[in-house]
Amino acid sequence: MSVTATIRIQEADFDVAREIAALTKGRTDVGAVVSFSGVCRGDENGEPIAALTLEHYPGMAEAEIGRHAGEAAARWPLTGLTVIHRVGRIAPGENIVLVVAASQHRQAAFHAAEFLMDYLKANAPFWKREEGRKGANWIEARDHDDAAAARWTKS
Amino acid sequence: MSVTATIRIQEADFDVAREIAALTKGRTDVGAVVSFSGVCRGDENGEPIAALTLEHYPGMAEAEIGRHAGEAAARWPLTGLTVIHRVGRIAPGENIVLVVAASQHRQAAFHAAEFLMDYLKANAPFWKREEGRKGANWIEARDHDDAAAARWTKS
Amino acid sequence: MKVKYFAWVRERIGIPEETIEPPAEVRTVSDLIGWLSSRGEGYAYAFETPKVIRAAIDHAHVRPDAAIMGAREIAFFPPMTGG
Amino acid sequence: MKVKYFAWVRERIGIPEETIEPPAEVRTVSDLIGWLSSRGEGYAYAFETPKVIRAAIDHAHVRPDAAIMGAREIAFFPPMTGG
Repeated sequence: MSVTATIRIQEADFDVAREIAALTKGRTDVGAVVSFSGVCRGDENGEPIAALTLEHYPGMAEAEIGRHAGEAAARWPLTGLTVIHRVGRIAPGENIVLVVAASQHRQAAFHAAEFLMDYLKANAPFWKREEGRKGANWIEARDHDDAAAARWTKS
Repeated sequence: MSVTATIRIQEADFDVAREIAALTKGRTDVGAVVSFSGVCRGDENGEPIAALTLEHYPGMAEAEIGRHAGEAAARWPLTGLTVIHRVGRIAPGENIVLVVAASQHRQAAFHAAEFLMDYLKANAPFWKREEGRKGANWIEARDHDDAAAARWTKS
Repeated sequence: MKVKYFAWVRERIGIPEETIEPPAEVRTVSDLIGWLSSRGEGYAYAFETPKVIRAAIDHAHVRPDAAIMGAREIAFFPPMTGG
Repeated sequence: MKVKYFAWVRERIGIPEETIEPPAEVRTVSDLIGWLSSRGEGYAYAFETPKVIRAAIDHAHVRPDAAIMGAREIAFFPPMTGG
Protein backbone atom coordinates (compact mmCIF):
# COMPACT_ATOMS: atom_id res chain seq x y z
CA MET A 1 0.00 0.00 0.00
CA SER A 2 1.73 3.14 -1.21
CA VAL A 3 -1.15 5.54 -0.62
CA THR A 4 -1.68 7.18 2.76
CA ALA A 5 -5.36 7.60 3.60
CA THR A 6 -6.58 10.79 5.23
CA ILE A 7 -9.13 10.02 7.94
CA ARG A 8 -10.92 12.66 9.96
CA ILE A 9 -13.75 12.55 12.47
CA GLN A 10 -14.99 16.04 13.19
CA GLU A 11 -17.95 18.19 14.15
CA ALA A 12 -17.24 20.75 11.44
CA ASP A 13 -18.61 20.48 7.93
CA PHE A 14 -16.29 19.51 5.07
CA ASP A 15 -15.69 20.98 1.62
CA VAL A 16 -15.92 18.35 -1.14
CA ALA A 17 -14.06 20.51 -3.65
CA ARG A 18 -11.15 21.09 -1.29
CA GLU A 19 -10.87 17.38 -0.50
CA ILE A 20 -10.92 16.46 -4.20
CA ALA A 21 -8.29 19.12 -4.91
CA ALA A 22 -6.09 17.73 -2.13
CA LEU A 23 -5.91 14.40 -4.00
CA THR A 24 -5.33 15.86 -7.47
CA LYS A 25 -3.62 19.25 -7.29
CA GLY A 26 -0.18 19.36 -8.89
CA ARG A 27 -0.38 15.72 -9.97
CA THR A 28 -0.65 14.21 -13.44
CA ASP A 29 -0.99 10.54 -12.45
CA VAL A 30 -4.66 10.74 -11.38
CA GLY A 31 -7.22 9.83 -14.03
CA ALA A 32 -10.37 9.34 -11.97
CA VAL A 33 -11.78 10.79 -8.77
CA VAL A 34 -14.99 9.49 -7.19
CA SER A 35 -16.57 11.34 -4.29
CA PHE A 36 -19.46 10.13 -2.17
CA SER A 37 -21.27 12.59 0.06
CA GLY A 38 -23.81 11.30 2.53
CA VAL A 39 -26.36 13.98 3.37
CA CYS A 40 -28.88 14.22 6.22
CA ARG A 41 -32.40 13.77 4.84
CA GLY A 42 -35.43 15.54 6.27
CA ASP A 43 -37.30 12.31 6.91
CA GLU A 44 -36.63 8.88 8.33
CA ASN A 45 -39.01 6.06 7.35
CA GLY A 46 -41.49 8.65 6.12
CA GLU A 47 -41.50 10.67 9.36
CA PRO A 48 -40.07 14.21 9.33
CA ILE A 49 -37.03 14.78 11.52
CA ALA A 50 -35.61 18.04 12.92
CA ALA A 51 -32.01 16.80 13.10
CA LEU A 52 -29.72 13.84 13.68
CA THR A 53 -27.19 13.54 16.48
CA LEU A 54 -24.21 11.33 15.71
CA GLU A 55 -22.34 9.58 18.50
CA HIS A 56 -19.11 7.67 17.92
CA TYR A 57 -16.54 5.56 19.75
CA PRO A 58 -13.38 7.68 19.77
CA GLY A 59 -10.30 5.66 19.04
CA MET A 60 -12.14 2.66 17.63
CA ALA A 61 -13.83 4.74 14.93
CA GLU A 62 -10.48 5.94 13.58
CA ALA A 63 -8.99 2.44 13.88
CA GLU A 64 -11.91 0.78 12.10
CA ILE A 65 -11.96 3.30 9.25
CA GLY A 66 -8.16 3.02 8.99
CA ARG A 67 -8.34 -0.76 8.64
CA HIS A 68 -10.94 -0.50 5.88
CA ALA A 69 -9.01 2.25 4.12
CA GLY A 70 -5.93 0.02 4.20
CA GLU A 71 -7.90 -2.87 2.77
CA ALA A 72 -9.26 -0.67 -0.03
CA ALA A 73 -5.73 0.52 -0.85
CA ALA A 74 -4.52 -3.09 -0.94
CA ARG A 75 -7.36 -4.24 -3.22
CA TRP A 76 -7.41 -1.41 -5.75
CA PRO A 77 -4.60 0.71 -7.25
CA LEU A 78 -5.43 4.02 -5.60
CA THR A 79 -3.48 7.27 -5.74
CA GLY A 80 -5.37 8.83 -2.84
CA LEU A 81 -8.14 8.17 -0.34
CA THR A 82 -9.96 10.45 2.09
CA VAL A 83 -12.68 9.60 4.61
CA ILE A 84 -14.36 12.26 6.75
CA HIS A 85 -17.19 11.44 9.14
CA ARG A 86 -18.98 14.16 11.06
CA VAL A 87 -20.30 13.74 14.60
CA GLY A 88 -22.61 15.85 16.76
CA ARG A 89 -25.85 17.51 15.69
CA ILE A 90 -26.54 17.58 11.96
CA ALA A 91 -29.60 19.22 10.39
CA PRO A 92 -31.43 18.05 7.23
CA GLY A 93 -29.53 19.08 4.11
CA GLU A 94 -26.17 19.04 5.91
CA ASN A 95 -23.31 16.68 5.10
CA ILE A 96 -22.70 13.59 7.25
CA VAL A 97 -19.91 11.64 5.59
CA LEU A 98 -17.46 11.98 2.70
CA VAL A 99 -15.36 9.40 0.89
CA VAL A 100 -13.04 10.47 -1.94
CA ALA A 101 -11.09 7.84 -3.88
CA ALA A 102 -8.59 8.72 -6.61
CA SER A 103 -6.92 6.36 -9.06
CA GLN A 104 -5.49 6.13 -12.53
CA HIS A 105 -8.57 4.16 -13.54
CA ARG A 106 -12.24 4.81 -13.01
CA GLN A 107 -13.31 1.35 -11.89
CA ALA A 108 -10.76 1.26 -9.05
CA ALA A 109 -11.99 4.65 -7.82
CA PHE A 110 -15.66 3.62 -8.01
CA HIS A 111 -15.13 0.27 -6.32
CA ALA A 112 -12.97 1.63 -3.51
CA ALA A 113 -15.47 4.39 -2.69
CA GLU A 114 -18.44 2.01 -2.73
CA PHE A 115 -16.59 -0.62 -0.67
CA LEU A 116 -15.66 1.96 1.97
CA MET A 117 -19.20 3.30 2.24
CA ASP A 118 -20.65 -0.20 2.58
CA TYR A 119 -18.16 -1.05 5.32
CA LEU A 120 -18.63 2.25 7.13
CA LYS A 121 -22.39 1.72 7.25
CA ALA A 122 -22.10 -1.79 8.68
CA ASN A 123 -18.94 -1.69 10.80
CA ALA A 124 -17.80 1.78 11.81
CA PRO A 125 -18.82 2.59 15.40
CA PHE A 126 -21.19 5.50 14.84
CA TRP A 127 -24.80 5.74 15.98
CA LYS A 128 -27.49 8.09 14.76
CA ARG A 129 -30.24 9.48 16.96
CA GLU A 130 -33.08 11.33 15.30
CA GLU A 131 -35.03 14.24 16.72
CA GLY A 132 -38.54 13.65 15.48
CA ARG A 133 -42.08 14.64 16.43
CA LYS A 134 -42.24 11.93 19.07
CA GLY A 135 -38.93 12.86 20.71
CA ALA A 136 -35.46 11.48 20.20
CA ASN A 137 -35.00 7.92 18.97
CA TRP A 138 -31.99 5.84 18.02
CA ILE A 139 -32.16 4.86 14.37
CA GLU A 140 -32.27 1.12 13.85
CA ALA A 141 -29.67 -0.64 11.75
CA ARG A 142 -30.91 -2.10 8.49
CA ASP A 143 -30.19 -5.66 7.46
CA HIS A 144 -29.43 -4.64 3.91
CA ASP A 145 -26.43 -2.62 5.12
CA ASP A 146 -24.90 -5.83 6.47
CA ALA A 147 -25.69 -7.55 3.18
CA ALA A 148 -24.07 -4.71 1.23
CA ALA A 149 -20.89 -5.00 3.28
CA ALA A 150 -20.84 -8.79 3.02
CA ARG A 151 -20.74 -8.78 -0.78
CA TRP A 152 -17.14 -7.50 -0.68
CA THR A 153 -15.93 -10.51 1.31
CA LYS A 154 -13.60 -12.66 -0.75
CA SER A 155 -14.86 -16.23 -0.93
CA MET B 1 -38.62 9.60 -14.92
CA SER B 2 -39.26 12.61 -12.72
CA VAL B 3 -35.70 13.95 -12.69
CA THR B 4 -34.43 16.28 -15.40
CA ALA B 5 -30.81 15.65 -16.28
CA THR B 6 -28.46 18.56 -16.89
CA ILE B 7 -26.18 17.84 -19.86
CA ARG B 8 -23.47 20.20 -21.04
CA ILE B 9 -20.71 19.92 -23.61
CA GLN B 10 -18.29 22.80 -23.24
CA GLU B 11 -14.70 23.97 -23.64
CA ALA B 12 -14.65 25.62 -20.20
CA ASP B 13 -13.67 23.77 -17.05
CA PHE B 14 -16.34 22.82 -14.53
CA ASP B 15 -16.61 23.24 -10.77
CA VAL B 16 -17.47 19.97 -9.00
CA ALA B 17 -18.61 21.71 -5.82
CA ARG B 18 -20.98 23.99 -7.71
CA GLU B 19 -22.48 21.06 -9.62
CA ILE B 20 -22.98 19.04 -6.42
CA ALA B 21 -24.55 22.09 -4.74
CA ALA B 22 -26.92 22.50 -7.69
CA LEU B 23 -28.36 19.04 -6.96
CA THR B 24 -28.60 19.42 -3.19
CA LYS B 25 -29.01 23.06 -2.17
CA GLY B 26 -32.27 23.84 -0.40
CA ARG B 27 -33.42 20.22 -0.56
CA THR B 28 -33.89 17.69 2.23
CA ASP B 29 -34.79 14.65 0.10
CA VAL B 30 -31.23 13.89 -1.08
CA GLY B 31 -29.31 11.36 1.00
CA ALA B 32 -26.41 10.50 -1.29
CA VAL B 33 -24.40 12.30 -3.96
CA VAL B 34 -21.76 10.55 -6.06
CA SER B 35 -19.46 12.56 -8.30
CA PHE B 36 -17.06 11.15 -10.86
CA SER B 37 -14.37 13.42 -12.29
CA GLY B 38 -12.31 12.17 -15.20
CA VAL B 39 -8.93 13.92 -15.27
CA CYS B 40 -6.31 14.15 -18.05
CA ARG B 41 -3.26 12.10 -17.09
CA GLY B 42 0.28 13.07 -18.07
CA ASP B 43 0.95 9.77 -19.80
CA GLU B 44 -0.78 7.42 -22.21
CA ASN B 45 0.42 3.81 -22.32
CA GLY B 46 3.56 4.84 -20.46
CA GLU B 47 4.47 7.65 -22.89
CA PRO B 48 4.33 11.25 -21.65
CA ILE B 49 1.81 13.51 -23.35
CA ALA B 50 1.69 17.30 -23.56
CA ALA B 51 -2.08 17.53 -23.92
CA LEU B 52 -5.23 15.91 -25.27
CA THR B 53 -7.54 17.40 -27.86
CA LEU B 54 -11.13 16.24 -27.68
CA GLU B 55 -13.33 16.23 -30.77
CA HIS B 56 -17.05 15.49 -30.63
CA TYR B 57 -20.07 15.09 -32.90
CA PRO B 58 -22.29 18.07 -32.05
CA GLY B 59 -25.94 17.11 -31.83
CA MET B 60 -25.33 13.38 -31.57
CA ALA B 61 -23.18 13.76 -28.43
CA GLU B 62 -25.98 15.57 -26.59
CA ALA B 63 -28.57 13.09 -27.89
CA GLU B 64 -26.53 10.06 -26.91
CA ILE B 65 -25.77 11.36 -23.40
CA GLY B 66 -29.43 12.34 -23.03
CA ARG B 67 -30.59 8.82 -23.92
CA HIS B 68 -28.25 7.28 -21.36
CA ALA B 69 -29.21 9.83 -18.70
CA GLY B 70 -32.85 8.97 -19.32
CA GLU B 71 -32.09 5.28 -19.00
CA ALA B 72 -30.22 5.86 -15.72
CA ALA B 73 -33.16 7.87 -14.36
CA ALA B 74 -35.55 5.07 -15.35
CA ARG B 75 -33.42 2.34 -13.73
CA TRP B 76 -32.54 4.03 -10.43
CA PRO B 77 -34.55 6.37 -8.17
CA LEU B 78 -32.51 9.54 -8.72
CA THR B 79 -33.22 13.03 -7.44
CA GLY B 80 -30.73 14.67 -9.80
CA LEU B 81 -28.23 13.94 -12.55
CA THR B 82 -25.58 16.10 -14.23
CA VAL B 83 -23.19 15.19 -17.04
CA ILE B 84 -20.56 17.64 -18.31
CA HIS B 85 -18.05 16.68 -21.01
CA ARG B 86 -15.33 19.08 -22.07
CA VAL B 87 -14.02 19.37 -25.63
CA GLY B 88 -11.00 21.12 -27.14
CA ARG B 89 -7.45 21.13 -25.79
CA ILE B 90 -7.01 19.76 -22.27
CA ALA B 91 -3.66 19.65 -20.43
CA PRO B 92 -2.55 16.98 -17.92
CA GLY B 93 -4.15 17.55 -14.53
CA GLU B 94 -7.21 19.25 -16.05
CA ASN B 95 -10.75 17.91 -15.88
CA ILE B 96 -12.28 16.08 -18.84
CA VAL B 97 -15.66 14.79 -17.74
CA LEU B 98 -18.01 15.03 -14.76
CA VAL B 99 -20.97 12.90 -13.73
CA VAL B 100 -22.93 13.75 -10.59
CA ALA B 101 -25.77 11.48 -9.47
CA ALA B 102 -27.97 12.26 -6.46
CA SER B 103 -30.48 9.98 -4.80
CA GLN B 104 -32.13 9.17 -1.51
CA HIS B 105 -29.97 6.04 -1.36
CA ARG B 106 -26.28 5.51 -1.86
CA GLN B 107 -26.42 2.46 -4.09
CA ALA B 108 -28.65 4.15 -6.65
CA ALA B 109 -26.26 7.11 -6.82
CA PHE B 110 -23.19 4.87 -7.18
CA HIS B 111 -24.76 2.62 -9.81
CA ALA B 112 -26.14 5.48 -11.90
CA ALA B 113 -22.79 7.29 -11.97
CA GLU B 114 -20.84 4.16 -12.86
CA PHE B 115 -23.37 3.14 -15.52
CA LEU B 116 -23.20 6.57 -17.15
CA MET B 117 -19.41 6.62 -17.19
CA ASP B 118 -19.23 3.14 -18.71
CA TYR B 119 -21.72 4.12 -21.41
CA LEU B 120 -20.03 7.44 -22.11
CA LYS B 121 -16.67 5.72 -22.62
CA ALA B 122 -18.07 3.18 -25.07
CA ASN B 123 -20.87 5.01 -26.86
CA ALA B 124 -20.68 8.79 -26.65
CA PRO B 125 -19.25 10.30 -29.85
CA PHE B 126 -16.05 11.87 -28.53
CA TRP B 127 -12.52 11.19 -29.75
CA LYS B 128 -9.25 11.95 -28.00
CA ARG B 129 -6.06 12.92 -29.79
CA GLU B 130 -2.85 13.03 -27.78
CA GLU B 131 0.05 15.38 -28.34
CA GLY B 132 3.09 13.26 -27.54
CA ARG B 133 6.79 13.22 -28.34
CA LYS B 134 6.14 11.63 -31.73
CA GLY B 135 3.47 14.13 -32.76
CA ALA B 136 -0.28 13.92 -32.53
CA ASN B 137 -2.03 10.54 -32.47
CA TRP B 138 -5.62 9.44 -32.06
CA ILE B 139 -6.00 7.35 -28.94
CA GLU B 140 -7.25 3.84 -29.65
CA ALA B 141 -10.40 2.50 -28.06
CA ARG B 142 -9.93 -0.23 -25.52
CA ASP B 143 -11.91 -3.46 -25.66
CA HIS B 144 -12.50 -3.43 -21.91
CA ASP B 145 -14.50 -0.22 -22.26
CA ASP B 146 -16.97 -2.08 -24.48
CA ALA B 147 -17.04 -4.92 -21.96
CA ALA B 148 -17.68 -2.47 -19.10
CA ALA B 149 -20.63 -0.96 -20.97
CA ALA B 150 -22.02 -4.37 -21.93
CA ARG B 151 -22.32 -5.55 -18.32
CA TRP B 152 -25.24 -3.14 -17.79
CA THR B 153 -27.30 -4.72 -20.57
CA LYS B 154 -30.37 -6.45 -19.22
CA SER B 155 -30.42 -10.09 -20.24
CA MET C 1 -10.63 -3.68 32.95
CA LYS C 2 -12.39 -0.68 31.49
CA VAL C 3 -15.87 -1.11 30.00
CA LYS C 4 -17.50 1.44 27.69
CA TYR C 5 -21.11 1.77 26.60
CA PHE C 6 -22.51 3.59 23.59
CA ALA C 7 -25.84 4.83 22.23
CA TRP C 8 -28.90 3.24 23.89
CA VAL C 9 -26.73 0.75 25.80
CA ARG C 10 -25.10 3.75 27.46
CA GLU C 11 -28.44 5.47 28.06
CA ARG C 12 -30.03 2.39 29.65
CA ILE C 13 -27.07 1.71 31.93
CA GLY C 14 -26.79 5.40 32.73
CA ILE C 15 -23.01 5.79 32.56
CA PRO C 16 -20.61 5.94 29.61
CA GLU C 17 -17.84 3.87 31.17
CA GLU C 18 -16.62 2.17 34.31
CA THR C 19 -13.84 -0.04 35.60
CA ILE C 20 -14.87 -3.57 36.58
CA GLU C 21 -13.26 -6.66 38.08
CA PRO C 22 -15.39 -9.63 37.07
CA PRO C 23 -14.72 -12.98 38.80
CA ALA C 24 -12.43 -15.51 37.11
CA GLU C 25 -15.29 -17.67 35.80
CA VAL C 26 -16.37 -14.81 33.51
CA ARG C 27 -14.27 -15.83 30.52
CA THR C 28 -16.04 -14.66 27.35
CA VAL C 29 -17.86 -11.59 26.11
CA SER C 30 -21.08 -13.55 26.47
CA ASP C 31 -20.24 -14.43 30.09
CA LEU C 32 -19.52 -10.76 30.74
CA ILE C 33 -22.90 -9.70 29.35
CA GLY C 34 -24.55 -12.17 31.72
CA TRP C 35 -22.52 -10.96 34.70
CA LEU C 36 -23.18 -7.28 33.92
CA SER C 37 -26.92 -7.97 33.50
CA SER C 38 -27.09 -9.11 37.11
CA ARG C 39 -25.74 -5.82 38.43
CA GLY C 40 -28.98 -3.87 38.31
CA GLU C 41 -32.12 -2.87 36.43
CA GLY C 42 -30.37 -0.57 33.94
CA TYR C 43 -27.89 -3.29 33.01
CA ALA C 44 -30.63 -5.88 32.69
CA TYR C 45 -32.59 -3.54 30.40
CA ALA C 46 -29.51 -2.72 28.28
CA PHE C 47 -28.68 -6.39 27.74
CA GLU C 48 -32.24 -7.79 27.62
CA THR C 49 -31.72 -8.99 24.01
CA PRO C 50 -28.09 -10.13 23.99
CA LYS C 51 -28.08 -11.09 20.31
CA VAL C 52 -28.47 -7.48 19.18
CA ILE C 53 -25.55 -6.32 21.35
CA ARG C 54 -22.25 -5.78 19.55
CA ALA C 55 -18.93 -5.88 21.38
CA ALA C 56 -15.37 -4.71 20.76
CA ILE C 57 -12.18 -5.58 22.61
CA ASP C 58 -9.40 -3.00 22.38
CA HIS C 59 -11.10 -1.27 19.40
CA ALA C 60 -11.73 -4.40 17.31
CA HIS C 61 -15.09 -6.11 16.75
CA VAL C 62 -15.38 -9.48 18.50
CA ARG C 63 -17.95 -12.26 18.67
CA PRO C 64 -19.79 -13.28 21.87
CA ASP C 65 -17.49 -16.27 22.34
CA ALA C 66 -14.31 -14.14 22.34
CA ALA C 67 -12.13 -14.50 25.45
CA ILE C 68 -11.85 -11.36 27.55
CA MET C 69 -8.58 -12.29 29.24
CA GLY C 70 -5.96 -9.61 28.72
CA ALA C 71 -8.45 -7.04 27.43
CA ARG C 72 -7.76 -3.47 28.47
CA GLU C 73 -11.03 -2.03 27.14
CA ILE C 74 -14.29 -3.76 26.27
CA ALA C 75 -17.13 -1.86 24.64
CA PHE C 76 -20.82 -2.73 24.23
CA PHE C 77 -23.12 -1.02 21.78
CA PRO C 78 -26.10 -1.51 19.43
CA PRO C 79 -25.69 -2.30 15.72
CA MET C 80 -23.93 0.60 14.05
CA THR C 81 -25.81 3.20 12.01
CA GLY C 82 -23.08 5.51 10.71
CA GLY C 83 -22.21 6.42 7.15
CA MET D 1 -28.02 13.20 -48.00
CA LYS D 2 -25.41 14.78 -45.77
CA VAL D 3 -22.39 12.73 -44.71
CA LYS D 4 -20.13 13.68 -41.79
CA TYR D 5 -16.70 12.37 -40.85
CA PHE D 6 -14.94 12.52 -37.48
CA ALA D 7 -11.46 12.01 -35.98
CA TRP D 8 -9.07 10.08 -38.25
CA VAL D 9 -11.83 9.24 -40.73
CA ARG D 10 -12.24 13.00 -41.23
CA GLU D 11 -8.47 13.54 -41.46
CA ARG D 12 -7.95 10.79 -44.04
CA ILE D 13 -10.84 11.94 -46.24
CA GLY D 14 -9.77 15.56 -45.81
CA ILE D 15 -13.19 17.15 -45.31
CA PRO D 16 -15.56 17.16 -42.31
CA GLU D 17 -18.78 16.79 -44.30
CA GLU D 18 -20.29 16.72 -47.75
CA THR D 19 -23.58 16.14 -49.54
CA ILE D 20 -23.77 12.99 -51.64
CA GLU D 21 -26.24 11.30 -53.98
CA PRO D 22 -25.38 7.61 -54.10
CA PRO D 23 -27.04 5.44 -56.74
CA ALA D 24 -30.16 3.48 -55.84
CA GLU D 25 -28.32 0.15 -55.48
CA VAL D 26 -26.45 1.57 -52.43
CA ARG D 27 -28.96 0.44 -49.81
CA THR D 28 -27.09 -0.13 -46.55
CA VAL D 29 -24.39 1.57 -44.48
CA SER D 30 -22.03 -1.17 -45.63
CA ASP D 31 -22.91 -0.50 -49.30
CA LEU D 32 -22.27 3.19 -48.71
CA ILE D 33 -18.81 2.51 -47.23
CA GLY D 34 -17.98 0.51 -50.36
CA TRP D 35 -19.29 3.21 -52.67
CA LEU D 36 -17.45 6.00 -50.78
CA SER D 37 -14.22 3.96 -50.81
CA SER D 38 -14.24 4.05 -54.61
CA ARG D 39 -14.28 7.85 -54.70
CA GLY D 40 -10.57 8.38 -54.15
CA GLU D 41 -7.40 7.58 -52.26
CA GLY D 42 -8.38 9.43 -49.05
CA TYR D 43 -11.72 7.60 -48.93
CA ALA D 44 -10.08 4.22 -49.61
CA TYR D 45 -7.57 4.90 -46.79
CA ALA D 46 -10.29 6.03 -44.36
CA PHE D 47 -12.38 2.91 -44.99
CA GLU D 48 -9.54 0.40 -45.51
CA THR D 49 -10.65 -1.65 -42.48
CA PRO D 50 -14.45 -1.40 -42.60
CA LYS D 51 -15.01 -3.41 -39.43
CA VAL D 52 -13.46 -0.71 -37.22
CA ILE D 53 -15.66 2.01 -38.72
CA ARG D 54 -18.66 3.06 -36.67
CA ALA D 55 -21.70 4.70 -38.23
CA ALA D 56 -24.65 6.76 -37.08
CA ILE D 57 -27.84 7.70 -38.91
CA ASP D 58 -29.57 10.86 -37.72
CA HIS D 59 -27.58 10.86 -34.44
CA ALA D 60 -28.19 7.20 -33.51
CA HIS D 61 -25.66 4.37 -33.72
CA VAL D 62 -26.44 1.85 -36.48
CA ARG D 63 -24.99 -1.45 -37.67
CA PRO D 64 -23.43 -1.94 -41.13
CA ASP D 65 -26.59 -3.64 -42.44
CA ALA D 66 -28.82 -0.67 -41.54
CA ALA D 67 -30.80 0.75 -44.47
CA ILE D 68 -29.84 4.29 -45.43
CA MET D 69 -33.14 5.14 -47.16
CA GLY D 70 -34.69 8.25 -45.62
CA ALA D 71 -31.56 9.24 -43.73
CA ARG D 72 -30.89 12.97 -43.51
CA GLU D 73 -27.42 12.68 -41.99
CA ILE D 74 -25.03 9.74 -41.93
CA ALA D 75 -21.79 9.91 -39.94
CA PHE D 76 -18.66 7.73 -40.03
CA PHE D 77 -16.07 7.65 -37.27
CA PRO D 78 -13.60 5.45 -35.38
CA PRO D 79 -14.48 3.71 -32.11
CA MET D 80 -15.23 6.34 -29.50
CA THR D 81 -12.69 7.35 -26.85
CA GLY D 82 -14.52 9.91 -24.75
CA GLY D 83 -15.21 9.90 -21.05
